[in-house]
Amino acid sequence: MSETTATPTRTTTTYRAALREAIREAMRADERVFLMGEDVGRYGGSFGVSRDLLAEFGPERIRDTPLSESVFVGAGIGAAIGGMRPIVEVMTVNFSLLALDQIVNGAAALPHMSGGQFSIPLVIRMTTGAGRQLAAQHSHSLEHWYAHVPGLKVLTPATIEDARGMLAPALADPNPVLIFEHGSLYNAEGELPDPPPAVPLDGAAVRRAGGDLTIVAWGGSLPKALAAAHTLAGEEIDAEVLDLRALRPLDTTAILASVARTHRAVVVDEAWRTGSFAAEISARVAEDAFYELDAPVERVCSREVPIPYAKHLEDAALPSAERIVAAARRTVGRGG
Amino acid sequence: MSETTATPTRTTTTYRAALREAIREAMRADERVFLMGEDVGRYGGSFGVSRDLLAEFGPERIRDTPLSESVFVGAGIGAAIGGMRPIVEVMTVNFSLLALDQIVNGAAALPHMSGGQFSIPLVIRMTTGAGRQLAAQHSHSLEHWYAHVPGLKVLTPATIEDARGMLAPALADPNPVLIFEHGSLYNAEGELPDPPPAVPLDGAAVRRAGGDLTIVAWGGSLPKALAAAHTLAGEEIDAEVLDLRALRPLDTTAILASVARTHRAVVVDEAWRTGSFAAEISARVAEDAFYELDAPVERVCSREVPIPYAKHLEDAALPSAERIVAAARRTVGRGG
Amino acid sequence: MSASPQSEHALGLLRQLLRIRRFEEACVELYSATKIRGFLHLYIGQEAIAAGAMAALEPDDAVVATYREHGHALARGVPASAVMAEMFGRAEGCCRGRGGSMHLFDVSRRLYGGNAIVGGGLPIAVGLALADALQHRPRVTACFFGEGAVAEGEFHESLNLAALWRLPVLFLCENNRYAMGTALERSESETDLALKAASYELPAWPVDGMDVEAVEATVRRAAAMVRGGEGPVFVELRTYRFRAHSMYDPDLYRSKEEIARWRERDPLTTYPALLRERGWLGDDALAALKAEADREIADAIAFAEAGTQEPVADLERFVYAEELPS
Amino acid sequence: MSASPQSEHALGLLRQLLRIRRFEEACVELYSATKIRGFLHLYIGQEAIAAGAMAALEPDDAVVATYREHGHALARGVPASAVMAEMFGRAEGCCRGRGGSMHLFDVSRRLYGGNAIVGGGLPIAVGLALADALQHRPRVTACFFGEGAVAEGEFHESLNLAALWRLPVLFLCENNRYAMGTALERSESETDLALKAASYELPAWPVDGMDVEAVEATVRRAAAMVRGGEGPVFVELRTYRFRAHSMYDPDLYRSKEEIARWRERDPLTTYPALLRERGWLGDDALAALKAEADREIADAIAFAEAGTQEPVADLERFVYAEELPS
Ligand SMILES: Cc1ncc(C[n+]2csc(CCOP(=O)(O)OP(=O)(O)O)c2C)c(N)n1
Ligand SMILES: Cc1ncc(C[n+]2csc(CCOP(=O)(O)OP(=O)(O)O)c2C)c(N)n1
Ligand SMILES: [Mg+2]
Ligand SMILES: [Mg+2]
Repeated sequence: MSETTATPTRTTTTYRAALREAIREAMRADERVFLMGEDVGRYGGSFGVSRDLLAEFGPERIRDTPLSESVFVGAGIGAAIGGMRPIVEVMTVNFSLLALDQIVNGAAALPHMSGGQFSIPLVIRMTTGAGRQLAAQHSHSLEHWYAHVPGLKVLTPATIEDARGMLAPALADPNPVLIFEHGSLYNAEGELPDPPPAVPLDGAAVRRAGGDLTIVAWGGSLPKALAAAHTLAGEEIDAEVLDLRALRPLDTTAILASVARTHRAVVVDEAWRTGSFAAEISARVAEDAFYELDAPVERVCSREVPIPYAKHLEDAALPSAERIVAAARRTVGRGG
Repeated sequence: MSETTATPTRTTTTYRAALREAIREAMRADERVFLMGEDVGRYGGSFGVSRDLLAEFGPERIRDTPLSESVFVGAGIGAAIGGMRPIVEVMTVNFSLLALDQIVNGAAALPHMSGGQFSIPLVIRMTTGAGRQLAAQHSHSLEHWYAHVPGLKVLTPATIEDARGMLAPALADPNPVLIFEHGSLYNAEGELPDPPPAVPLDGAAVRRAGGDLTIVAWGGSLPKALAAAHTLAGEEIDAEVLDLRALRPLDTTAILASVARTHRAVVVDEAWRTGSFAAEISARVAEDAFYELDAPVERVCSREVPIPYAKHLEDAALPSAERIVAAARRTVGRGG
Repeated sequence: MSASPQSEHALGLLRQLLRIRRFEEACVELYSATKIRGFLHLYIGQEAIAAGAMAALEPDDAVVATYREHGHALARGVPASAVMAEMFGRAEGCCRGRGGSMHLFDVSRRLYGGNAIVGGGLPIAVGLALADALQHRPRVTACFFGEGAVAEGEFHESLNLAALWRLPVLFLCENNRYAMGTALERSESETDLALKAASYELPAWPVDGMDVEAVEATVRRAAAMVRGGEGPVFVELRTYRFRAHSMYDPDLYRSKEEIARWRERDPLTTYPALLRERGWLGDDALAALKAEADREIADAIAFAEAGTQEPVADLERFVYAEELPS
Repeated sequence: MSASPQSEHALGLLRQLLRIRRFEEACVELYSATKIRGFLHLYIGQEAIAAGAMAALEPDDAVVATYREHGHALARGVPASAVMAEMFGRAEGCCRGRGGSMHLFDVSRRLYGGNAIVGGGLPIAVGLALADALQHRPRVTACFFGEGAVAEGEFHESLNLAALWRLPVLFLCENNRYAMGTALERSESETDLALKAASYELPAWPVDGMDVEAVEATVRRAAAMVRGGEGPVFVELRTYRFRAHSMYDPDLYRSKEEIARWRERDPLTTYPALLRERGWLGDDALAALKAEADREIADAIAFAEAGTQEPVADLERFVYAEELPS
């Protein structure tokens, strides 16, 4: 927390610009930090995050790579071992499958396999999620696959403050950290104190306090959860909204503490329901707060279909505020 | 079910040989079936499943591939679209990460993206699991990642009968079907009726009936679950053991039916606990049998560590009959 | 104007160029009008490749393409109406609105997509060719991809396997010099792509991708070799995209002059000029062809506008096949 | 016998050959005795490569290897005791028993494993070299891999990126003609691997991997180029493994004659013979060197036998780093 006493200035910014400022700040502060990935330089980043950084830092530190997900992620691992602090951008989680071997068999496993002789201070950023009619090969939500893997850490900034603040602790972390940026958030606008506060990676955050049920969300689902809570408030259902912020390590304590107050939970996850991370949370709640729960946990996930292009079909496939509201009503016994 | 009236002959065989006979039978029956993968031919299969098949069917139909997981899996997809019935062997699930793009972005998505214009009658077989001191890069249990993906089907034969019988319906299925063979099962011995019965893919199977709790398992965990049930029987705890047989589609009905009888459940999964498939099952039970459950569901999973080489560490990392027994005791209120 | 089989054929090629260009121009407007959404990758500048290549392929050859494949679908014979309806997300679209611009399939014409994973189509093409080889069918699988894909591991694995097994794949690499904002020189240590491909021990030639007749002749020759059982062939088609990578691209990575230089070689101006020179095309005929293309695309738009929506109840249809394939 | 720097150096190479061979032979017995478990891949036949190459590298160069890396670890200077203890799964092993035979690491000697994903080490080597390039350190990253890896996409992506960015990677491809049971001819459409590698626009030469001095000289020359900032170099080391792929391999895919032919070139017989011819080695000296190797390995086994187990309570240690790296 910052110690300024005067009211801090506030600037209006976007999620995208906040991510960019975080990279800029990190690169100014530490010579070892560099950014590498497809089209991060001359193009300005496929989603515009790194625009203008090439001009400031030059092509040695803002490195455009060929289309070779496996080697540029693997090179990030090697460079981290070699003393650098790489930020690797993979355009989207869909393409990260091409680099999954390097991440799972490499980054996550090597330090342990070596008996702790070295660590891999690597940050990998990528876009995740659907909602922009990009169809089946560009709409996956697979951050929970990474959250399954011991040795990795997984962050899911949902707010502008977290977009601005999570990179610094991620870079300071000696372990491989993955940051998932939901594609629907880049244009989100908001205010940020100037200078921006430090953002500790200290677990989940209650984004709205409430006593009737807990809505657990992260990343691109947070705005939907908040919208649902707003609607529910109109029906005198007082929802608490918990933003996980990180999927690994998972802040079980915060989840259980909230459910201990509300006794009901709805988990929102844009992944397909079967094998979703929502299942993990639902299971933990039911296992560890068994005697606290007054109703079954509800999961609001994507329908089990490769996300279709047509808007009405895509909308029907994804979690929505309406579906969250309906699930919340069911947990408090007001369902249809 | 076969209609023989005379007592059928029974032959002693192994899980490995049963898999081999199934391939042999399928290849004899249908010219379109062929087997492709690394070292399936001259070497005889890295785990010996395809030994001797090259001699019978020749190199056109038992195709040794280069070390190129992505293209030979993708070629299986293309060949299936082109009218063949490929069986693709990926040596282990660890290496399948190199082909995951083809499976997830390709096999699972293309038919739907096309609006149902074609299907992909492809079978992919691979080894999964730990327990043989092969260390972190050869010991993953990732079948649940595939079970997460709409468009795929996932089979986990745990018995010799299923090893022998699941391939035929998998090949007859118009969709991509993945078959996970747990490495610890290949040498398992047992008897098989001659001729072997047809094995319908009709859901989970109760491998041991019991009234006090349900142990849900699949693949390599089934023997551990049965061993645990045996121990529990000595303590007058009567466990039902449910073998899922398939993770996708998941036979929720059978799970819920069993839990409705026993009111308690332990789920065994060799994957790491966080984000395991056990979480999915635990969540479904707690969500859909909320008022049936008398105790929290217990999960027995791998510890969250890249599987170490040393035997005592590997043993400690994996689910064991002892850990299942302890979990079962807890669910029936006899825990420590 | 004397009609001959040659001139008829040439006019057919020109017709394809015109209708693809018209289609793509319409897409720009329709994107601004938010009728088309998602990612949209235009083929403007590269039309000679799809037009020339498809003219050289047989109906039972297979085609695998990328997300920049409107031109391929049209030249392959998919009705413009079905393509446009697809981009409108309509049930009448060639994929019932589930695929969109990047995923155009038409199995009746053996067009197997429309793959939006760079390099992702190559392994599938290898497999289609393997099926033909195993079934002794003298067919070609034509696999289109951009030069950006050459850096991907899937390219390498696919060329090696196709060459090793002598499979009937025709690799058609559309080298438009950029992968998004990344110039070939910043993507490949060896920028002579035909030379690169030849290192897999397969025949590989470059051809001027702005010259529709050269494309057709080259692809015809290559396809004949492939069909004849000589194994895979690689053709590098040298071309340029006149527009940005997609509708999101600010196009900051190349100079106006470079674009202008390539525009001088626009097949939509050079090819009509050539046909005029040969005496095969006059003003009226050209105007008539353009009007025909305008009409076709206008009709396609009207068709798409009038289209219906897949019922939401059918959302999960086609995730699994409903019956056994034959 | 006249000692000279040359003869001393040669005897040093021979010493490495002997101790690696002895180590591997001991492993066979220890595997049968179930002291070593998991997969075990022997280096017997290929010793001249690790011995020669490591002699040509500097202490602060980095080494990346595969699951067939006992020889590399030993020649790099990892004590045989630490390697053997690792294979026994002991806390005293170089990876505390967590890695085993396939995953030998020793960061103090810049040995970064021991990777059991075929091709998986190459991208990491590229990254280590990138770190050196960015920090202007004149160091080499030597990346060993088998010829089987050449077919993998990761090979392609790595060679291209290293060549494109002119990174200081020394690619050392141990071509022992088989990847498990798959002969090179059934794996690569281009079997001349140096030629293949040259298509990435980097210097690439083959060398006789059974000749320890040729290996050393070639690697020295290549490393000098790499260190001098000329970008990556590829060396194909032609060799043969005398034993089966692993302890599970029935070795059915090659003929006894072929194995016998290669055994005639066993560096463990040819090199002592050469040194004799030069007058640098006599019977007694050879016997002494062998006895030294026997003793070292016997001591290593005793060390491993006497080793302890990592406490089970520490199972989850090292999954995450305990402190910030410097
Ligand atoms: C595996 C993968 N990585 C990244 C992308 C994002 N992407 C889409 S198109 C493109 C450029 C491809 O360039 P090229 O292959 O030359 O084809 P062109 O767009 O020029 O037709 C990129 C990087 C992708 N779709 N797939
Ligand atoms: C990606 C991957 N695929 C398959 C395997 C299984 N496998 C282990 S070693 C090996 C052969 C490798 O041959 P080569 O690269 O020539 O090395 P060699 O064993 O001859 O030293 C195979 C197929 C693996 N470890 N990794
Ligand atoms: Mg391009
Ligand atoms: Mg080899």
